[in-house]
Formats: sequence, C-alpha cells, structure tokens
Amino acid sequence: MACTESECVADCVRRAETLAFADPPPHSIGYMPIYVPRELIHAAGLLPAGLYGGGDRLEIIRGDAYFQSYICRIPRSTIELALSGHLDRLDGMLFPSICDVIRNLSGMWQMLFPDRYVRYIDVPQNFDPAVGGRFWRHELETLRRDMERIAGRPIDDEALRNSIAVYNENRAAIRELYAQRSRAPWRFPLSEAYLVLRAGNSVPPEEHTALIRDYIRGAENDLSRREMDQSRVVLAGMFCEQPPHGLLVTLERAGCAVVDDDLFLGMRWIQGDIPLDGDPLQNLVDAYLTASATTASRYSPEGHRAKWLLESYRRNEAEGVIFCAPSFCDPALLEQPMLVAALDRAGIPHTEFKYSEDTGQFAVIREQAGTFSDSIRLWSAS
Amino acid sequence: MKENSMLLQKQLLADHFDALARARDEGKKVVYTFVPGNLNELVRSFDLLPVLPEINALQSGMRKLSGGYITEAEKSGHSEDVCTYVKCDIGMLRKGNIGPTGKPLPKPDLLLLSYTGCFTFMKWFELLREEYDCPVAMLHVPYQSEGRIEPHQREYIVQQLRSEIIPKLEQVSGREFDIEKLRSMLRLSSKAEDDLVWVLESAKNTPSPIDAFFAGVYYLGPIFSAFRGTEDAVQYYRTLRGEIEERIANKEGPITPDGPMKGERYRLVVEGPPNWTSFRDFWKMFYEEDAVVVASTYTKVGGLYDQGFRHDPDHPLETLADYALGCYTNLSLPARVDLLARYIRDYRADGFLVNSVKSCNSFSVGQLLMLRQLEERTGVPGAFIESDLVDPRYFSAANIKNRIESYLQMLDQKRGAA
Amino acid sequence: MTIAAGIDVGSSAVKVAMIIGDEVLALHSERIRRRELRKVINDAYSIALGMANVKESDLAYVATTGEGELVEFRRGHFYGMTTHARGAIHLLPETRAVLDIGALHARAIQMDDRSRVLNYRMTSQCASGSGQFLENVARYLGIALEEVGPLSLQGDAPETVSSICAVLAETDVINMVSRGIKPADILKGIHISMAGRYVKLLRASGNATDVAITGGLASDVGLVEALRENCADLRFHTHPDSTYAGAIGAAFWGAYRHRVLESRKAS
Amino acid sequence: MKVFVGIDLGSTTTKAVILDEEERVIGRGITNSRSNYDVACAVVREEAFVRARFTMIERGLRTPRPHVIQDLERNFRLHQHLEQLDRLREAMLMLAARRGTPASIINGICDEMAIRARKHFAPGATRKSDFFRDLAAADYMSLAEAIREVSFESLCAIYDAAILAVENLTLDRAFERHIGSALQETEDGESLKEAVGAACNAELVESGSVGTGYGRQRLPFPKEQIRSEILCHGLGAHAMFPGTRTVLDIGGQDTKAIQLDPNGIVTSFQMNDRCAAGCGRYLGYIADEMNLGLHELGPLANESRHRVKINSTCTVFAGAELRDRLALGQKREDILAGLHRAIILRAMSLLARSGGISDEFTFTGGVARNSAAVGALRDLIAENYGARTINISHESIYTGALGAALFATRSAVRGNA
Ligand SMILES: Nc1ncnc2c1ncn2[C@@H]1O[C@H](COP(=O)(O)OP(=O)(O)O)[C@@H](O)[C@H]1O
Ligand SMILES: Nc1ncnc2c1ncn2[C@@H]1O[C@H](COP(=O)(O)OP(=O)(O)O)[C@@H](O)[C@H]1O
Ligand code: SF4
Ligand code: SF4
Ligand code: SF4
Repeated sequence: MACTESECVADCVRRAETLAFADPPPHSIGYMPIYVPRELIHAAGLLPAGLYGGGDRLEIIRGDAYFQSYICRIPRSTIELALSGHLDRLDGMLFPSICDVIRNLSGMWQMLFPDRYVRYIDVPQNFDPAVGGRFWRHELETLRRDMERIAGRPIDDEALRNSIAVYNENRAAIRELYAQRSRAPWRFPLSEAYLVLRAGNSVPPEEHTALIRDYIRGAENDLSRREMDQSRVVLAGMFCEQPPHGLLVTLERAGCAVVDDDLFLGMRWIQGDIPLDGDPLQNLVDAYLTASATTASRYSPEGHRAKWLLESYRRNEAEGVIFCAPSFCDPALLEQPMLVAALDRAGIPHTEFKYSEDTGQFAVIREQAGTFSDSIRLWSAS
Repeated sequence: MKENSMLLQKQLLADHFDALARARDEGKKVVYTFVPGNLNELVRSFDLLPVLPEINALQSGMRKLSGGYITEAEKSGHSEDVCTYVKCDIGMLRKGNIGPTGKPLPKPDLLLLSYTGCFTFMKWFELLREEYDCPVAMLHVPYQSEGRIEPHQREYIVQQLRSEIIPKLEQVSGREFDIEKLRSMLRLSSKAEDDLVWVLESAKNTPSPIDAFFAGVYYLGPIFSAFRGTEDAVQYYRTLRGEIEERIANKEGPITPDGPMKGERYRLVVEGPPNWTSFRDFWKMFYEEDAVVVASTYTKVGGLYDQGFRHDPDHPLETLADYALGCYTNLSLPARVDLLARYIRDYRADGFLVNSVKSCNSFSVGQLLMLRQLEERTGVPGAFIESDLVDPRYFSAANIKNRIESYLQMLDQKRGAA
Repeated sequence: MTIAAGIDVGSSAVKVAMIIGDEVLALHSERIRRRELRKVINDAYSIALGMANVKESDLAYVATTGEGELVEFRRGHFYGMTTHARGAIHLLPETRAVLDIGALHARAIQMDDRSRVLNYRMTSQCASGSGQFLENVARYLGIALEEVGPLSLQGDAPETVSSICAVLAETDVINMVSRGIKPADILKGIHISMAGRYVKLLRASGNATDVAITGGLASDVGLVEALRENCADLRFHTHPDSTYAGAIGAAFWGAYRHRVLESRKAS
Repeated sequence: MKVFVGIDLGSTTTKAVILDEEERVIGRGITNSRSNYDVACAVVREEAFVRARFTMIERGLRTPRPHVIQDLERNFRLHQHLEQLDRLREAMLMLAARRGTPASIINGICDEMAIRARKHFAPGATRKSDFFRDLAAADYMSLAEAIREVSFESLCAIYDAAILAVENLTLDRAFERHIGSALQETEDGESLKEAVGAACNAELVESGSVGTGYGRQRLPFPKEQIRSEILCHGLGAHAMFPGTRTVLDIGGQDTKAIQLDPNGIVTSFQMNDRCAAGCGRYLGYIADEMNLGLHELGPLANESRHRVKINSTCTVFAGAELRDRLALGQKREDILAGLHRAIILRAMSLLARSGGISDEFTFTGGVARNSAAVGALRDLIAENYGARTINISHESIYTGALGAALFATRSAVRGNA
C-alpha cells in the first residue's frame, strides 16, 4: 500500500494517541523509557507499551498533587494517566533503573495500585560478565518468569529468538530512518520522524517497522521537499521525558536541522543486531553488556558519553550540538558540564536550554536556537 | 554549656582533618567516598584515610559558605536544578578545597563510588574524576525494590567487593587485604552501634531527653562517617550514653543551642533531611514552640541500626553488603512508610513533618504520597514543608515558620477539641 | 548610502534606530506601559522617522528584533543576540562580550571583533531579578526609574533579597520597608543580587574581559556599579545609547542584508 | 456596646471584620496592603468602623430604608474619595514643583479626575476597583497619556511617588467628618437624621482583637492575639457555611486547601509551595496588562467560546505570554478563559494533595470574587469529584478576618468565664 509521508505521519499520531488517550490494546505491559528488554515481553505474546509522559495536552490534576514543583514532569503525567484510568488495561508496569524519580515512582505504584503487577528492573552498573552479567541474567530470568505468569504461557527459546528477530528488524528500520535524516534532513524533518517513532510505543513492533519503512519511502518520493539553508545540529538530553512537538518545530523553524538525537532511546538502546544463535537470554544479557547505548543514567566509566557525542558529531557532519534536557532532569543535567567540557576541548559550538513536556512558550528557545543557527550559518564560511 | 560528648566529637573531627592535611607529607593515601552504605571499615583496614564530600558540603552549609560555592559551580555551567551537595563540593574545590576546619583537603588517590540509594552519586564522582584524573572504584548497590534484601543482591555486592573494590584498594594502598583487621574493626563498629541505638531509643521517654533530628544529626556524625570501626567512636557513644542516662534520671528534656528545653508540648517524627544553611533558625522554630522531634528518618541514611542491623565480624563481606543495601534511602517507598508508621506509634508522636528538600530526588519523590498514606494509616496529621540542603536561596524562613506555626496551632486546636 | 531602520520590540519598551552608512541618524524609545503595542510601535517609528528627517520610502530595509513579529512593515527579522552583539560593537568597539539586560530576560553574549556570536547564555523560566521586577519595586517605593541607580549608589548597608521569584521578592521588599530599611539599601541589595546572577551568566558564556552592557538596565548606574564591585577582573562598558543596541544592531544587519540582496540581484 | 475585631493582613489586601457580642458581623473593611502595615491596619480598621456605624444606622431605624442608606453610603464614599484626591493633588503639586513640572498640568489633570470621580460614584455606576489607588491610577494614566508638554514617563513618576505618600496617611474620624455633608446630599436624608445622630454617638468598645494573614507577624498585636490564617480561614468558612468540610482559599500570593471536621477544626491543610504562580497576583498582572479592572476579568473570560490551553502560570511571565498569544491572533477572552482554568487546575492539585474535596466545599479569598475562576472551579469539581455543594459568598474575601474576629470573641468569652 502506497501512502504519502503525511498520511503516514497522521496515521502515527492517531496510533500513538490510542494508548495515552483512549484504550490501550489488551494484554500489554507498560514500561518507562529505557533499558527495558522488550523482547521478553513480546515473546510472551504481550505488547510492550512505552510510556514517555503525557505530552502537552494532558491536564494534570492528580499528578501534581503527588510531586513537588522541582521534580520533572514525566512522573506526574504518568500518574495522571494511571489515576484517570487510561492505564487500567495494562497488565503491569516496569520501572527500569533510570534515576531516583523513576525508582521511587515504582514504589508509589506499589502503594497506589496494590493489586497490579509492578516491577523495578535494576540495571547493572558493573559490566563484568561474571559479576554484572550474572546479576542482569538473574533480573531477566525473573522478568521472564513474571511475563510467563501474566501471559499464562511459557516463553520458550524459540519464541524469544523470534522476538529478538522482530526487534532486530525494528531497530534496523529506525537506524535507516536516522541514516536518511542525517543525509537529507529537509526530507525527513525531526518534527515528523518524532511522530513516526512515537507511534512505536503503542503499536506492535512488526507494524511499527512497516510504518517506518512506509514513511521513509513516502518522504523520499516527495519531490516538493527542497534542501533548506539550515545548520546541522546534534540534539542531546532528551532520552526520557520527551519534548513537546512544538519545541521540535520551533527548532527547525529557527534554522536547525537535527541530524542525530537521543529521543526515544528506549527503542534503540541496543545498537546493532542481537545474534539469533545460541542461548537467546544470554544473548540479551550480552547485548546489554557490550552493545547498549550509554546514557546519562548509566555509569560512564571512561567518559563514554562524551565519546558518543563527539562520534555522532563527526559521523553526521554536524556543525553544532544543542543540549536540550528536561527541567529538573538530574541525570541529563549532571552530565552536561562534562559533555560541554569535551565539546569545548574539541572546539565544537554548542548551546543549551531546558524544556518540560508541557512547555507552551517557545520564545526563549526560538531566540536561542535562532541565534545559534545564525551564528553558525552567517559565519561558517568565514 | 558544652557536654563532654560534644567536646569529644569536636576533637575527633579536628584530629581527622589534621591528619588529612598532613596526609601528603606523611605519604598517606586518601579515599573519597559517600556516607550512605560506606565501606569505612574496609577502607580503614587498608590504612587509607576517608574523605566524605557530603559531610564537607553540609559543613560548608552550616558555616554559610555553601551559597558562594554553589554560585561558583553554577557559573561554570552546572544547572540550577540539580543537587546542591554536588555543586557545593565542586565550588569548594574551585575555591581551593579548604576543609571545614580551615585546613586544605588532600586530593583523592581513589574515588570509591559506593553507590547506595541515589543516582546523583554516580555523576558526582564522574565529575570529580574529570577534576582529579584518579582511579574510580564503582560498587553498584541494587535497590530494595521489594522491601527486602534478596540473596542474589548480596552476592552481587560481595562479588564486586572481591573483583573490583578490594583489588583497587590494594593497588592504591600497596597493602594486601587483611580480613582479620577488618573483622576487628567490625567488632568495634557493632559495639558503638549498640550504644547508638540505645541513644536513639531514649526518645521513647517522656519527656524525651534528646531531639532525635536536630541533635540527632550530631549524634550520628561519628558512626556515619569516618569513625565507624574505631575505638574513638566506641568511646564517644559510651560518653554520650552516660550523659543521656543522667538526663533521663533528672527528667530533663533535650539540650538546644539556647539551653535545655523546658516543656514538651509536641512530639514529632520528621521525614527528610534538615536544612543546613539555617540549621539553628530552623531548629529554633521547633524548640521555641516546645516541639521535640522523637524520631527521624534522616538519621537512618547511614544505616537502620535501630531495626536490628549490626555489623557482623563473622561474615565481613556479607555484612558490608547488607549494610550498603539496608540504608534508608535504599528502601522502597512502602518500606519507608512502614518504618515511619512504626516510629509514630512507638514514639507516641503527636504529629509528623516532612521536610522536602529540592536537591534530593532520592528522598523527595513520593513524599506527598507517603504523607497521605501515613495520615490514613496512623490517624496522625502530617505537615509538609520545603527547603533545601545547602542552597540558602531555598530557605524561606517566613514561609516555613508560617507552616510550622499553622501546623502546631492545628494540633493544639485538635487537642482542645478532643 | 543605505538608510535603514531597526525596531527592537521589547517587553517593556519599543526602541527604534535609523542609520545611514556607518552612522546613526536617530534613536527613539517609547515605553509600553499598559498601552496597545501596535500603536506604540507605530508612534515610536514615526517619531524616529521625523527625528531622522527621512521618509519611509527612503528606507532600504526595516529590520526587527526582539518580539518583532508584530511589525507588519518589516522586511526581515534578526534574533536578539545577533543584533545586540552588532549594536554593541558599533557603540563600544573595544568590547568582546555583551550583557543585555531587559525587562524580562538577561543575556550574556560572547563575540569576536566582527560581532560574530561565539557563545551565549540566557535566563529563562523564572523571571526573578529582571528589569520588570526592579520596575515594580521602584513603583512600590515611589521612586522614578531614573532615580533608582543614583539612589542605590548611596546605599551603605545593603539588604539582600533571598527569594528567587520576583513575586515573592516583592514581598521581601515590602517586609524590608516595614522594617524601616532605607530605600537606598533595599535597591543596592537588589542590585547586588541581580549582579550576582548576571555575572554567573557571563562567566558561563565565556571569558572575554571587556563587556558592553546593553538593554534598558544599562542606564541603571546602581546596577553597573554592583557589577563592577562583583568582579574586578571584568571591565564593564556602557554607552549613553546602550539601550538602543538591539535596534542599532538590527538596522546595521538590515543594511547589510540589503547590500547582499542587491548584489545578488545585480549578478 | 462591646465589639470584637479580626484583621487579616494579606499580601495584596488587608481586611477587617467587626463582630458584636452575638457574633454577628456589624462592619467590614478592606484596603490594599501597603508597605506600612500599621497604616494598612489603621485604615482598614477605620473602614470597618465606618461600616459598623452604618449598621448602627440600619439598626436604629424602625422602618427599614435600604435605598436611602445605600444612597447615603454612596455619597459618603464620594466625599472620602474626593478628600483623598485633594491630598493626592497636594502631594503631586509638591513633587511637580521640585521637578519643574508646571503646576497647571497637574491641576488640569486633577480637576478632570474630580469630575470623573463623581461619575464613578453616581447612582448605579459600577467601579473598576474598590481601592482609591486603582481608580485614581486608571484616570490619571489615561489623562496623562494625552499630555504632550511633559513626558508620560515623568508624569507617571510623579503619580507613583505621590500615591505612596497619600496611602500612608490615615483617615481618622472619617465617619464624623463626612457623614454630615453626605446626609445633606442624600435624597430623603432627613428620614435618617435621628438614626445617624444615634449612630454617631454610639459607643463601640473594642473588647478584643485577633490578627491573622500573611503579614500577621508584623501586626501590632501581642503573640497571643495572632492566629494562623489556616485556622482563621477554616473557622470563618465554618461560620459562614457550617456544613463546610473542604475550604479552598486563593489569595494574592498563596493558595490554601484546608480540610475541616464538623466543628470547624482543621484536620489537614496544604499551601502552595514557594512559587507564587497561579495566585491572585497573577490575575492582577494580567488585568494590568490588559488595562482592565480586576472586576472585569471574569466577565470577559466568560465570553469565551474556544478556550486556549495554557500551561504556564508564572506570574512574572504572565504579561509576556499574553502578548505572545495576542500576537498569534488568539482572542482576549479565549486566553483569559485558559488562564483561569490554569489557575484552578493548580488549585485542584493542591486540593487533591490535602485530601480531595468533601461535601460541602467552600471557596474563599479574593479570587472567589472572580466569576470565571468560580466557573472553572465548578467545571473541574464536577469533572473530577461529581456533585458537590459549592459555597461561595460575595463576602468570602473576608473569611480570614471573620475567623480572626470569632477567635477574638471566643477568647474574650473564655477569658471572662
Ligand atoms: N534608568 C533606569 N534605571 C533602571 N532601570 C531602567 C532604567 N531605564 C530602563 N530601565 C529598565 O529597563 C527595562 C527595559 O529594558 P529593555 O532593554 O528595553 O527591555 P525589553 O527589550 O525587554 O523591553 C525596563 O524593565 C526598565 O525597568
Ligand atoms: N472584585 C474582585 N474581582 C475579582 N478578583 C478579585 C476581586 N477582588 C480581589 N480579587 C482577587 O483577589 C486577590 C486578593 O485576594 P486576597 O484574598 O485579598 O489575598 P491576600 O489575602 O493574599 O491579600 C487579588 O489578587 C485579585 O486577584
Ligand atoms: S526526565 Fe530525567 S529526572 Fe525525570 S524521570 Fe526521566 S531521567 Fe529521571
Ligand atoms: S541527591 Fe540526595 S542522596 Fe544524592 S547526593 Fe544529593 S543529597 Fe545526597
Ligand atoms: S517562582 Fe515566581 S518567577 Fe518563578 S515561576 Fe514561580 S511565579 Fe514565576
């Protein structure tokens, strides 16, 4: 079925909203942004549903009642969704160890919804296969048993292998989208790609992979899209609470073409394909130890994060870096000075600002992004 | 009026910071590490000197230096939003790394990142590593998400101690791990811990002879920090216990900066850390109204001794693991609520108060739900105030006083009605 | 020679600059204070045209900056920091950084000798310690804005404001007044805490030592003094026309763009 | 006659309530809070006592004459206003002389202001504000804008300095000074003459007073006479609506959610945190920005058909956001509707924090006078809690002061016993 990229985006928006604002499909397990091995959920025949906040349209009433003003937005909108019944049909919730906020949120869930399945997933910070690897395997085994219990059927190795293959495909499609965007950002603007990715939180991975491919084909064939005079930037800091769509539009209008970012890392925290042969669970364990994306939530032994950023800058032939982190996001904001120092050492231009998922005013951001882009564009020749 | 225990504690600190100042010259090696779940005995068993940046930060707060340090750190690009302990430490470093007694602190030879109950610690030492360019030993302590310590968690820690921490300590100190020495220190720890628990539980008396929050933080100094496992700490708690026994015999209340408290009108339980920049003013808001804190959770961030934990010389590595796993901020929220409910009941509290600090997500996220649950479970009304650890900009005295006063008047009104 | 206009639509005042070649022809500023913005813009613009003695048709380019989207007759828009840097270089050629302090935001900009913006920092979120806040306090104390600076210089026992929020800080000020603190000391205290925040911003943006202060608060001598006291290693420069830096910068960029476009047309 | 006074020194307004021994309200007063708390206190007390004398007049009449009394009070207020205007003129002339501004300009403006004042207080007229400061400012600014010889800027400065001086003067014995001339101008005034005389001579003995509110620490009262505003709002709301279980108070700078037991005793409460976003001052900034009176915001917002969703309620950025949105072509009423909803959303969170909304629910504080805020609150309560009895009274801004006065009465009674 041929469809244009705009139809495809509209389709994505509609599907993404089915989770947050209407009924989620039956038998799904909600999970917070990163480091959740979705393959294990999928292998049990359950749908992994990514929860990345409530966006800027959700009115927060009960959520604010539980969180002080100096805590980021994502836990409040997540609680709001749950307390207003939007998550009632989830069979359980997974809280990976991203930060103290998500960690404590898992306890709040236990208290607020004593009858529902809740699990905190402790992601190891030790990368020795015999130590951290063993621990992670234990976590995954527990998760596997839990999923089996919820689904009422065993997860055999074949099913798990199949799920790994499905997600390998999905990750490959996402990688292709990123590669295309980096090549021709005007053809695949972030404000669209974001929506296409976001849909992946609430549709089965097989469908999502197809959606992404449709979108890429649609946008490639749209000859009305012309190259624009923009500055190429890498965006960092958005791995958890997601920015409002208007922010991305603002960035692009202010002259920034985003060629790489860390949005929706939860879908692509495993880099490359996970092998299909051998013990599939062990393959998942090893993927975490050796092939997972570094984020601010993880211990970064030798400054891996800075390396990732510099590498992305070079690979994508970027001209600058924008740090755009959610307000009060400790992990992102704490690591920022280290990344800034690394960029300064490398002489790479950068700028930084904060947002929250319900930011409605973009004047300041527009001015900062605009000036940043101006200063790259007006002067890059000289 | 200074009591002996106070003088002793002062001396302990002074000696320690002197030793640190001389460390370079005397060829002693220094390890920076954190308070919750620290491995003090292990570090000391290698004859290494511990430095605790959190303690430096809170000391800077009490001496009104933190504001300047934080500004310094923010100037260099640190966000306004993040934990002020980190910024206070970085600022202090930028301004010459002068410790709380006015003597310079030595640079670390090792950053021992034992990472209990808070993710900020991890980034904190990553930041310090950039400054000092020295090795880091990382101990990942899993979270008690199900409200109990699981065997595989303990095992994971012991493995890390064996494969990561001990080798690095050996390397830095140039000594071999001496398990017997560790055992003997653990034995001293558990002795001091017995007396400490007695001190904390003395607040069950009426009137309470101690304030278990404002004075409590002083009482905990030695056991939470660099002195656990030493004879000095044992001595300190022995002396302290003696003094409190005397106060109980005389039916005396706690000692405050303005002398002994006279009446005891309200018995409170406090959740959350204190504010350090206006510590005295904050305390005064309580004792002026004859309110005494009989139990607090902050005094458990370095271990839940009152719930039965003791360092166990017979299982040295396992006990270190259990200790690290068991600190207050590593408990799940339901477990924290259980503990508070127990305190409210066991210490016969009239009320409980949450001091929510902006810096610390580990403490603060979920406190509003805890408040609601506790009110429902105990029938005791709670109060909620907000401040920060060491950022003077976040202590609005008028605002906090208003809330505390309103709260106490409410307790009064309820009592009048009953 | 190219004649161009720059209009800086701020949140408290509209500033207009008319330039010809390398020279400024006329400058005019109109405070908004509860008036309809479009009308204020039109008034300010026509007054400036009159002052410069030019007709609208003489203008090669009308450039806006700030919140200039309202201006229908503009030809192009430049972002605030780009224009302030340009304006500062025109007024104070020796400077390499700009501290622009307006009604709601402060911006610290680092630049090179051709006004290329190298780095910058800007306040966002909380509006504490902004010009608006100072204005409210002045109104509260019954002091005309022009007197704020000179009076602050007389303060000898400054009282610092603790609150970060401008609204709550106003209450702090009310309390101070009722405690009998002299207006001079209150103002000085406010200036000191504002200066602290701005210096933080400046340092975070880079390390040029010659700093041009632009924006409305450049004319506040009390604030300038507080900035100088706060850091001895920076040299702060002001110019009588500092307030107009944005408008001037916009005008010059406009003229530049005009030349670029013309030469494109020619070729 | 023994009376009891409660004073609520708020961040934006200061309120006083006077009770008689039967706990009946006989007088209320309100003024804007200002730098000198003692003056604010004195002014509001005087206001309340003036109002109490009017109550005495009513009580002294055998046949009720509400219309005549209304007229009388209106004329009285006009005289008070004109007196203030004279003082303002005097202060401005002095300042003008010092700055070299021609006196004729000031006099011209002031003459016109006096004419407008009579219109403000004409029968049936509605005023933009209860406060002299606001009424005078609106008139003055619009007149000053038309002046060409002197800059708007410097005329504003003169006004700003003068109004402060004028506000810090107290108005003692106001009743005695103006009632005579007011009576003369009142149609049918004769019929009140006797009652007015009696009211003038009635002895009102202040037998107890209690202070509360944001600035209560600075009230010239001993500590025993100070009560927390939480308790006062609780008790006041309970007195007005005895079935009250939940109280929401939105004042100038803070929002409070209070839960009560059946006796009006507070069982839990929550206040907004450090940030002043979404409180009454926010509406004040918005009104200023739109050049409207506070009274006009609600009605305008109610005209909205397409509410805009607004997330930020930062008070300081309110003006900027408003301008942004107007520039985007959004309608004033739609933005206003969104703003009101945003404020109430914040309040709803606070209510949820304090334990939800039980029946009956009472809304107090200045913002309860705003119809759009009330409308938004009704909607949100219905959406989230279902049917609840919602009490709002036009006097709800006095709830805290009423509670304080009740504490004064009761502690006097207890003291006597
Ligand atoms: N002489 C002065 N002293 C103090 N503040 C002043 C003075 N002149 C102007 N200001 C302040 O400058 C601000 C306006 O600055 P401006 O740069 O025009 O801001 P914006 O561009 O945001 O409108 C106002 O808030 C005003 O308070
Ligand atoms: N007549 C009115 N119409 C609409 N809003 C009003 C009116 N009067 C007061 N307000 C609102 O009430 C607020 C003041 O409330 P108040 O309870 O007096 O506060 P505080 O006790 O903090 O001074 C004002 O900021 C304003 O928003
Ligand atoms: S946005 Fe940041 S602070 Fe908030 S939950 Fe996510 S990682 Fe944690
Ligand atoms: S966030 Fe809390 S636990 Fe962590 S370092 Fe800061 S104060 Fe300590
Ligand atoms: S603290 Fe004040 S300035 Fe900051 S958001 Fe709140 S109201 Fe606005």
